[in-house]
Amino acid sequence: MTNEAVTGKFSYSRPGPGDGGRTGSWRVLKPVMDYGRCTPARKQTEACFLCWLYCPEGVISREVPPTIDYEYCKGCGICAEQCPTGAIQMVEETGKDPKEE
Amino acid sequence: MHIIESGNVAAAMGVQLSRAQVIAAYPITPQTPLTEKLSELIESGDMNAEYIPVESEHSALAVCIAASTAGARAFTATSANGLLYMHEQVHWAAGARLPIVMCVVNRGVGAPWTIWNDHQDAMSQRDTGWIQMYACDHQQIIDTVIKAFRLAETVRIPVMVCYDGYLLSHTYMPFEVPDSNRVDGFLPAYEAERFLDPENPANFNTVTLPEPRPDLQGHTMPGYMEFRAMLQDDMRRVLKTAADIEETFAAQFGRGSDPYIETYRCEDADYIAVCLGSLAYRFRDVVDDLRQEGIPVGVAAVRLYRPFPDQAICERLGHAKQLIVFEKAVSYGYQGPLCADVKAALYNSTNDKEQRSEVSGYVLGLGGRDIKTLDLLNALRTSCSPQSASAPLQWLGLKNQE
Amino acid sequence: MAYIHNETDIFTELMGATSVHTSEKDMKKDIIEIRWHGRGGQGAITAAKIVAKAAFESGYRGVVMVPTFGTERRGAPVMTSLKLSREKIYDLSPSLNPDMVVVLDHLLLEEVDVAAGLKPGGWMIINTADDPDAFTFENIRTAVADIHHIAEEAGLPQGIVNSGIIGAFAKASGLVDMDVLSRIIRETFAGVKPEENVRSACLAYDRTRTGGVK
Amino acid sequence: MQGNTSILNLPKDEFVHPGNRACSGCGLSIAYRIGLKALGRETILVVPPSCLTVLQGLYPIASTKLPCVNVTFASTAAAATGVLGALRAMNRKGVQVAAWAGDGGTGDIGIQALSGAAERGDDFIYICYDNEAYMNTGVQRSGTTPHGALTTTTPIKGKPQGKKDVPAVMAAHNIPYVASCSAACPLDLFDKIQKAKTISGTKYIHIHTPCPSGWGFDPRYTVKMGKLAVESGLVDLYEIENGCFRLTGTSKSLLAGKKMKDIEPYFRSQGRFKRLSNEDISQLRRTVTNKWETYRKTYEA
Repeated sequence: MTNEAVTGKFSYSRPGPGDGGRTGSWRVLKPVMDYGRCTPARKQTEACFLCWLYCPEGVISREVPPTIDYEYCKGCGICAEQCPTGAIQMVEETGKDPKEE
Repeated sequence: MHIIESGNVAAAMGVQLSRAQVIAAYPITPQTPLTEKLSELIESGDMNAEYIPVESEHSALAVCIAASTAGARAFTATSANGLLYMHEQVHWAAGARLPIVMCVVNRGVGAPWTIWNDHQDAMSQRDTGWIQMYACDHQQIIDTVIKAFRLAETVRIPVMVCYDGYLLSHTYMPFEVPDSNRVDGFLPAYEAERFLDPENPANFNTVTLPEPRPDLQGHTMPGYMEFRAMLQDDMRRVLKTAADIEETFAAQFGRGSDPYIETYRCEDADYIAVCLGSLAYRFRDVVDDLRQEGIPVGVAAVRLYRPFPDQAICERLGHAKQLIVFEKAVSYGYQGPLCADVKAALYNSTNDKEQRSEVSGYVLGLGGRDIKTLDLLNALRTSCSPQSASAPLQWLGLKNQE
Repeated sequence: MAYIHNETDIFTELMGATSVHTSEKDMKKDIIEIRWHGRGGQGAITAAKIVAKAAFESGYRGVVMVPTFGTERRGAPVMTSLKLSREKIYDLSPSLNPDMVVVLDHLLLEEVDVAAGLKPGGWMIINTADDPDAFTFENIRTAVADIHHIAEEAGLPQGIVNSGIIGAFAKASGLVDMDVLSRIIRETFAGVKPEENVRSACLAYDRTRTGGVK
Repeated sequence: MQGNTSILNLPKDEFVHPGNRACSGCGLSIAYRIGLKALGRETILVVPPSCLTVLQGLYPIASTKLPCVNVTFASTAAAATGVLGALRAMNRKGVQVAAWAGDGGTGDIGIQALSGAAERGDDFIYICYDNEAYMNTGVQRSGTTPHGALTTTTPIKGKPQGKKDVPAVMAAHNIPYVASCSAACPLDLFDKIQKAKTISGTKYIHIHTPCPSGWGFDPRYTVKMGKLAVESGLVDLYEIENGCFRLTGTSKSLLAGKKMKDIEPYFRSQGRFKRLSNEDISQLRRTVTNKWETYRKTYEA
């Protein structure tokens, strides 16, 4: 029996993104970062990253400056709520790709 | 080497020779001496395995399911209500296609409590997707356990090795213990193609949708029903695989019999008793006796019950005028499950109704009710009369309550 | 090694008894049935198992030992049936009509009808200090040995009677050679006073007294 | 153990793929994401039915990047033992086993298997995320639902009984490590799982896990709600290491004199508690005050 012959006989799932689809479409409100207020963006150094820590989806990058993957961000707003400098605002979805804005 | 030991010890030695790696069990009469023996073998160092003294049968099979998913050869054993307590796990193991072997030391189920033998426990697990094999004596117990591991691992379907509580589990008789090196040759180490491995992470038994769904590469993968159809197809293929394994075993150990049905004086028999387990051997004396009276009878032991060897039933037994099924279980509200299965098998054997064997059924020995040789003799003799009408369910050994 | 003491005589004798007194047609093969009565924890099963092994080594192909199980606990009466034959035995039911009965504790006589179904002319082998003639089973031969004292004399702790009774059984039945039995007793009790157990069996063999048929 | 880990030295590796099926603002998602960072790559997960089963993905796609076996509801801990047994039998070293189950799967249907494994001392980490009801099936009461909470099976008056103290049950098994954490305090959670990895035997970690859908609050407040529970002394961060009880993180600060918030805002900001009267809350306040009095008497020294 080959490997495939065996693995094809029971539920055996391989890791990958987007099992629930492009969950960015779940959003009602969209988090938008104001780099003028964001600590790592402002200081151009690794700092704060509370939004990254608390993001349930892991869609905020741990980079300077942090970015949000809108393809999968579900728009919960925890990042906006936890940002100590108020750098993240939840805004109405326009239906447009945020990258184009 | 021949030894005289109990059926439970025969099973334990089969597990030892099969080099099971993880064993989990919870004590229940009459299975206990089997697991006691295994824990003794492991504690003394005569067997190299992990023995997990779990807190329930549900957990016993959980341990085996997880261990088997992680790539180890796993074994458990139980009886009666213990088996019923495992029930969801029994289904789970088959659906996950895990080659676990479990001894079911057959016992009646409560209520009311009984500790004695019948087959209702295993019968209630008939439709779980496990292979079910029945042993008639201690030699078959030890041999079947070894064959069961090879069969399970070949087809990736778990196997129940069923044998009668007390009648076989607690009786002593001589049997030959297969040579360990030859067993190693017959049953190589278990190599799971897919197992829980951080180097190759995957999620086992994930929720599966009603319809097929593409994977990340775009290949369409099965839905729930396709998995189930594969299990059914593979179960039917077991009939061939089991025969191959029986043949290989016989070639290597010089011992074995028909993988499906072990017949005794059936070739020219007009009347054949059909049974599971030790009862079939018990019938041999009765058959000899009736043969002396000139009645052409035989007895057949169904050794592989799931998948059901329907074709073999027709080919090997279909020539008889009547098949008389003697069984220790009831599908309440209908008849004995084996009786119904035998009838269903014969339905397609011939289009000529006149040619088709009649089938009648007896239910006996429930909850350890003593089975008297004389009762068997009389019942079979009565059924052998050409005037006797076939009845689907007659009680044998039932006592009037007046 | 497989020398069987008085084999032919005993076999003929026992089978003869069977055929004479079977009212219905005898369906059985030539099977010698020995029913053992003891108490839970007394080791009747171990004793019967030792005899079973010795019989198998002595050429009996059909050897089946069938303990009768209820829900007994330590101290309650227990029983096991040992069946011996030249052919494979398929009947795993308890012996209702044994050729011999072995009683590990004479007090059981007051509780259990140990002679039930015992074939006429059969053997009743009892662990007791009493004289064989003290027992009045009809048409039964009685053999007795005081295993409690014999075992103590052999160096066993009080109450260990299952090795000793084997000696009494061997003497009365003549079915299995004492040498074979001694070896298997030694193996069985490898961790617990093997020599004392063998000595107990041998002493019992020598001191077993038999009575006539009443 | 205090503050071993900061955000900046938290591992960057992610073990949960985005785009999974968890609800927006899911407290479990936070705990799981950080918890897997603590467990690391050489881990085999065991998961019973729960919201995590859904988060994990549907065949043939998995959202978790670690090997994982899904098992029946009542068998989680026994299955963890089974994986462990196989690893030992096959001599596969350097891989740890972690079970991850919900509160119903742990404290109700799973307690027998968990108790058995803990009694045997089987060497794995058992993590219970406690969102205080059967959320996966649609918010039915569980043994760990708090008093007064509305659920779909206590829909009118709220749960009449109190919350089962599962960590205390586990501590009574005398296992070497029991910890209570919050999904809203991920660094404390991370440190505790890291510590559990270094201890052999059964380790039990209980995570208070806010659930916006089941508790009735806006998803953006998941972390805020979890923190509020800790800051008002309702949920305590602690660890019991070899029988030695220690408060940690914010709870430790509360013991040291940090001002405790009142409990009322926590209850008044969740839909599930809308049936609680002012009197109920006063009663709860007394319970919390008594608990902290006991803490002060017992542990302040």
